[in-house]
Amino acid sequence: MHDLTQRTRPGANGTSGPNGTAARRRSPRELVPALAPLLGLVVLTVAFVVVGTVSGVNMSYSVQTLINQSVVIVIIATGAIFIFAMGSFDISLGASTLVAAMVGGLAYNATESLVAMLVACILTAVATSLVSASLAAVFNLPVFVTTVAMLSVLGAVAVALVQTTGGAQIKVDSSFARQYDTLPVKLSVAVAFLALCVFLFTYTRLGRVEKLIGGNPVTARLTGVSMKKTAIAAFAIAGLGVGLGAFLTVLRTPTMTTSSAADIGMNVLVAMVFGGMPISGGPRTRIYAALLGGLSMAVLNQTMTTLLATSSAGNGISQVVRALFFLAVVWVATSGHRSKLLPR
Amino acid sequence: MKISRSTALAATAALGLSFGLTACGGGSDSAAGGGSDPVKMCVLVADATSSEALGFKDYYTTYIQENFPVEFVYSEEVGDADAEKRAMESFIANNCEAIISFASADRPTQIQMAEDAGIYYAVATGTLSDDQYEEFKDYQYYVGAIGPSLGVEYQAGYDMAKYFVEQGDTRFAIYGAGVPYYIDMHIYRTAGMLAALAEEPSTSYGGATDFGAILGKIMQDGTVKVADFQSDVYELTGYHEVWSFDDAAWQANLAAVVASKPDVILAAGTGFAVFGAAVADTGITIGDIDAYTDENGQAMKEGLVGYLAGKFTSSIGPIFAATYAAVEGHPIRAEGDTALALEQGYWVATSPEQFDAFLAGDTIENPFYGKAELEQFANGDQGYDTFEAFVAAYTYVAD
Amino acid sequence: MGAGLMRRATGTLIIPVGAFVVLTALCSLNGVSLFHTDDSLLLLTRGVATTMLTSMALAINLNSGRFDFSLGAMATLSSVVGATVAIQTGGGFAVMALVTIGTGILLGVVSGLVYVLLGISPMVCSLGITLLYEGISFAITGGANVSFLLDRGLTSFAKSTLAMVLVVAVGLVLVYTVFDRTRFGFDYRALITGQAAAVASGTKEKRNAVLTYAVSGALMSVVGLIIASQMGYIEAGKLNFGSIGIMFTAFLPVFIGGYIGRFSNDKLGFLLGALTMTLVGLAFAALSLSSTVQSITNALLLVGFLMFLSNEERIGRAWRSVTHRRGASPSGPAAPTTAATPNKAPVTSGVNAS
Amino acid sequence: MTSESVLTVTDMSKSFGVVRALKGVDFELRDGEVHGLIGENGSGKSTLTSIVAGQQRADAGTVHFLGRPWSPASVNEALDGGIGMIVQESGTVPGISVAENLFLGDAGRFVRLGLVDRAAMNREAGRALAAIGIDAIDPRTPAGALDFQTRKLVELARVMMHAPKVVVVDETTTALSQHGRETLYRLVDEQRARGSVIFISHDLEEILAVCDRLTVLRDGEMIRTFEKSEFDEDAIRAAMIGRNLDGHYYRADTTATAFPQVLLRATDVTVGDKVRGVDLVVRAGEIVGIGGLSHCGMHELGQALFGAVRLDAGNVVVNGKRIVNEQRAVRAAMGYVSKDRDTESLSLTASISDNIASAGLRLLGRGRGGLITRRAEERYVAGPMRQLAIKATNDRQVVGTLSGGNKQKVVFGKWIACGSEVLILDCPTRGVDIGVKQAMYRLMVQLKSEGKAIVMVSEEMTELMGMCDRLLIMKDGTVAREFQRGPELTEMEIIQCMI
Repeated sequence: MHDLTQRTRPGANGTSGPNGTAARRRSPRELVPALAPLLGLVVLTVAFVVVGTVSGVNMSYSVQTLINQSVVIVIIATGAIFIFAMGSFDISLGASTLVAAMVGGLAYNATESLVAMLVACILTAVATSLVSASLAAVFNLPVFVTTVAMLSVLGAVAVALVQTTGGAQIKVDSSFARQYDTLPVKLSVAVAFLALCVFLFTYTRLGRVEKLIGGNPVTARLTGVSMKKTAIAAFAIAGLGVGLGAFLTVLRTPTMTTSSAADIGMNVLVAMVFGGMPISGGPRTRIYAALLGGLSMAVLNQTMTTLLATSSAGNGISQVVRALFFLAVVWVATSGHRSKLLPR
Repeated sequence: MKISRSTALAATAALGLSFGLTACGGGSDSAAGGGSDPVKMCVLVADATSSEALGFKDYYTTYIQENFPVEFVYSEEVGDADAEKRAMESFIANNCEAIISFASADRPTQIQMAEDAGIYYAVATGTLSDDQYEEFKDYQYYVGAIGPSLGVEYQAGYDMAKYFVEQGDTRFAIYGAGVPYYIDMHIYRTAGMLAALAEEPSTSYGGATDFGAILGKIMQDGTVKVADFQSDVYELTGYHEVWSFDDAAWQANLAAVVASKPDVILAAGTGFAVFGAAVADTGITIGDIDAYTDENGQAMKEGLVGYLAGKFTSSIGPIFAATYAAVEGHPIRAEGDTALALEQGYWVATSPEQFDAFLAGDTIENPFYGKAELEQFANGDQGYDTFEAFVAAYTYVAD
Repeated sequence: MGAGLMRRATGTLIIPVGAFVVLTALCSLNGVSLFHTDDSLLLLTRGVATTMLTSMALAINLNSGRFDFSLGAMATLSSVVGATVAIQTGGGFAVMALVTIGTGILLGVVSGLVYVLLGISPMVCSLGITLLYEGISFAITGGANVSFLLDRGLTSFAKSTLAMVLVVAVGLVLVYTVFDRTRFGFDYRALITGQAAAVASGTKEKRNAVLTYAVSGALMSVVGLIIASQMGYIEAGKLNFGSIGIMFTAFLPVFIGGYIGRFSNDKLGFLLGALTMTLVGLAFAALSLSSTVQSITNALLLVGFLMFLSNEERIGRAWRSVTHRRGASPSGPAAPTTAATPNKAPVTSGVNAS
Repeated sequence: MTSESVLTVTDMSKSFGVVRALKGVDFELRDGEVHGLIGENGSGKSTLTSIVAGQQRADAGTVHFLGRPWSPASVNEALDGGIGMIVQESGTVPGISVAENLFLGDAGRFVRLGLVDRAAMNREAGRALAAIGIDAIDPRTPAGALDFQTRKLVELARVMMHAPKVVVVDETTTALSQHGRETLYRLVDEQRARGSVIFISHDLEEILAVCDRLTVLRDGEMIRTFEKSEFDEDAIRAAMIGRNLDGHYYRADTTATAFPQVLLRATDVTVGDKVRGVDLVVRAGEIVGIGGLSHCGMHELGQALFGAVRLDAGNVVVNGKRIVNEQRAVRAAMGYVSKDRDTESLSLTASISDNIASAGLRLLGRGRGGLITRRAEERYVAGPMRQLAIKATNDRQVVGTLSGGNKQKVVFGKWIACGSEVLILDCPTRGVDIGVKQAMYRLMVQLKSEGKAIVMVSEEMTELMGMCDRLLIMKDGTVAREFQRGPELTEMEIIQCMI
């Protein structure tokens, strides 16, 4: 995160430092890893434009598609950074998105109110998130395993929710959904939430404390940081992200089945890492990682679809390329922080 | 391992370069294909792995692509409405000229997206509900749907159960396949099976004896409960459905179904794939609704499968013809310039001979719906009535 | 010594025996039998075999703080290669088994090399590897199932109780030998809790890690082999992390294994953990619980057991204060890394670290 | 015999990134001598010895051992060749047995038919332990179940069983009790007959007592080698820090002083059986020392005062607030410096700025609605960085790259910046060189004069005597005796009541 903020205001640094040396230029060795995710996105975007132009892709539609496909992931992943920054690992994000979206859908069907749907999505997601947080905090459980358990519970809840309708799906009136499934709505939700997250993470105590916990939980505790309060705040924000993501999901796909949103959970993870977020959290956490990574993934997916969809193994090959690109970006991004010992 | 800036940059550059090269390769490929540009048809699939789906894909990508100036682009397996939408978006961005859909999570959205984008759209299997049809029949780019309606699905399940009842079997197990995931066609087929058994006076499922009530109960429960089956004549020895293949409980339940020694396992889909390995050498017969494939034929020869209702591979020929005609500027429209809504049933085989006959009548090299049959609709020479008759002529249903 | 032995035996057996007793009681209350079919023994042994091997594959890397998402993808890809070769050469089960296991080892080595050479976080690495292997499986098969339902030669393996018992026995002995009795195993165990010290004394950490991944790949290939043989086909079309499900079934056995390992040997623990979970699965089937109820029950069991593990000291203290007041209670939560329970520490720390 | 050199280091250089740890160092070790290496943290002692002992490689320069060129690839290779090292931080692996630790990385020698013969290994381990006179340890015990000191002895055995020609002892004694030290000194003494010892220590007195010669390093350069006859504390100190230390190292005054206001009041503090019913009152401007043997409960008392462990009985009140956890403690303007600096007081991967600001984030946001700007943070951090003279390129430097002394300054800076009034310092000068030590002591005096209260837990008796107004000696979880500051206080008297 610092790497990025420093990069974007090189002029301001010289003057703001208290003792002249405080804001020296970074050496290329540090800079390249820090910028690897951004470079990745640039390279991918160039490839996307080249491939798209050569193959005669409808570019304006394609760009809209990019936003459509990445906005939910970006929102959820940005919120989730608050969890991952502390060194916690939440694997149940996809499942809670589904449950929140379903409750939102049911709420809309009961009230026919957009606001009720939004509120229902957010409340459900935040509540779900807080259940994980309190299980972890009160009973000292590792968050990862708690959320593994939550994953199955939420899956079961989704089935139960579908059953309440006595049918295969939870369905929201699609003409209503279409009315709000627009770029301005998506972008304003995304911008508002991202701005909130960047603000909280960069300019308030919460972000600092989270990085401290991620860096060394014992030190954080002995510096008077309340693990429980921080964890609950982090999960609440992540929940808010999931709620907003769920809200946009209902608008985008008003027909929800138990297998909806299935791949969101893992895609969120890949997006974050792709964007340069260290999975163990800590001081090197970057709040922009989700945005970079989410866009990179969407651009890559689009490009690969254009290139490979006609061959029968195309989807497999495109995933192989995605995997290789992912590993390459992560490799370059972490190249500055390697020790003699293998990382764990 | 030390990483200098130059290595890092070289790596990035190499990746970028490889992309550029692939891009060029891809570009020249499509430009060089054939004299005139082929029609780009995109296919949306919810199931990419079953033998039925593979047969369909084979028919399109080998036979049809050989004989018509078209190029098929397949989506990856789309599991839910969002994945469908993503695939649709990619198709539209990549200038598909028509979309043939095998995915049903959210058909209204698909139709709407295609209409907005000005791309022809057709439903290859299944049909729209009456309400949906009313809503979309006037859409300019909605070609229509040809396939089994839910009524046909119900009938398929019913006919299968009825067949075994008439054979004198009394001990049944049911494989509901996607019932817990509320896959409509599986629920209707399963309800059809139970409804057939419930025609015997002492038999009921959850107190219900008519199809509608049985369907309602399955919808309510999201599963089939063995304990709710009451009968003096028949026995429902077990029930199985899809949840997780890695699960010890799933395996145990599968084994329990086999061990309950039914005469027949009535499967709402992919019955042989799931039970095939388990029922070998047990004397249990599988009644399956699947596809005409070599493997199923082999299973029938070995007596593992006693009844097979299946779509034949080229049954998706007519919908292609209609879509292709539309792209070529000669849409086939029903009365009042409305979209097509035609039903297709299943071919049913109860003996290896029958099976072979069906299989032989519809091969990839020489399909039932071949070039000659389909071509007559491509240039707008034939009207709706001929086409309807053409689809309706498909009456291989067992007698 | 006698009392020590008793304590060890109790600690080792309390979970499987307890589970057996409770499940049997539950079943008989509902008028069903836990082993209610002729196939029960086969199911039990097969379930134990796959669960135990998966747990071991997960645990051997998790012990070193390396979480691996790619277990399922390795199982799928190795069995896809094995089955494809066997079908095309007509070589039968022997060829399938050999090629599958060989491929599994190779995949493990590749995973290990990618991790060691790139030097990135193992969990992140395994995300990439999962995508890679899934993609390759798909590319090989075009997304279709690899099916050999009617090939009795290939499907009979998983139908033989004896074969399953052998898999369990050989797997257990091999893993025990490799990790507890060989030079590799000694280095491996030193690296778990003393990475820096072991490396400083010349232990080849990278080689050790690659070999560990190779063993993990081998174990998962056997799991893939069993599942393929039992189903008669392999689902090769799973993309986008569709293959990670198998990992979740191994969580509870891994934790149970770690717990039992404190009283005897963690490898034995994985066996007993797998046994426990397979019994639970049989009971689910016998009681015909719906999948919803099953997943919730499994989740509760996992959370419950972890609550016990994480609060053992607190529970123990409370228990002692109830029974007899005088007891040298260990210090509270303030001493975070005294490593008084070395066998427990690595297992939980691995997941904590995640 | 004694003048023959066994090990010669010529013009050795080594860099870590931009830091030049060794700059053309020459060093000679003679047969039969115990050679002390002394210098501030970061002076290059450990770097030099770790290269000689195979832990890392030099960038330039040559080493000759017994007349032949010497460049071992690993610790084990060095050990086999005749040079063994006992390291500063714990070199044992907790998860495996004592025997396995003794043969760490060397299990291969017990392999029969591909399997490791565990029984033989245990037998051999038992022999090795007995050889250095410790037979109370079962080789099958997991090393993690042993206390720190016993683990050190295991390490000692691991080196000694190879009968090395040269033994390197790197600041090992700080971790050892009296008994452990005696074992070590005995072994060092015996080693003279077999070869030589390189003895690294911060403790000048110790080094003067143990060594035959000593070499001073500073900033990666060899400053001077002192023969036994030239041993002179002041000269050595001056060589170490490159200037003469001015007179008062500790506090100058010899009388106990304090303001009347009570800042901390602890009553009947009980933590399991580690701390049993301790009462303590600390006033403003008072330094209270707590000393004793390592397991007397003093560290736990320090944690208890800060709310870091749950009290089984009693309570701690600071500034009228009852301390039940760390958050309350920090809110009550308390600060805590742990004895395990790297693992408990710092976030090593974070920057200096992040670390120092971490305790004062509420202050930083005060008056701005919680908004923390980089500018405010820089201003906040600049104060302690200047005051403590933290050596770093800028406040963005990652703490893990700092020397031990600078790290400790960062920890102090964290608590000073947020205005802590009551400081609990657990071994605040552990692993810190003389220069930094002196800075810490001066800071403590300054804080005292500002009316802050300090509780200093320490294992170093001289430092407690030098700094404290009152000194509490703990034994078995209780306060054995309390001493007042005064010129008549002697170390003998205090040590008497510890044992």
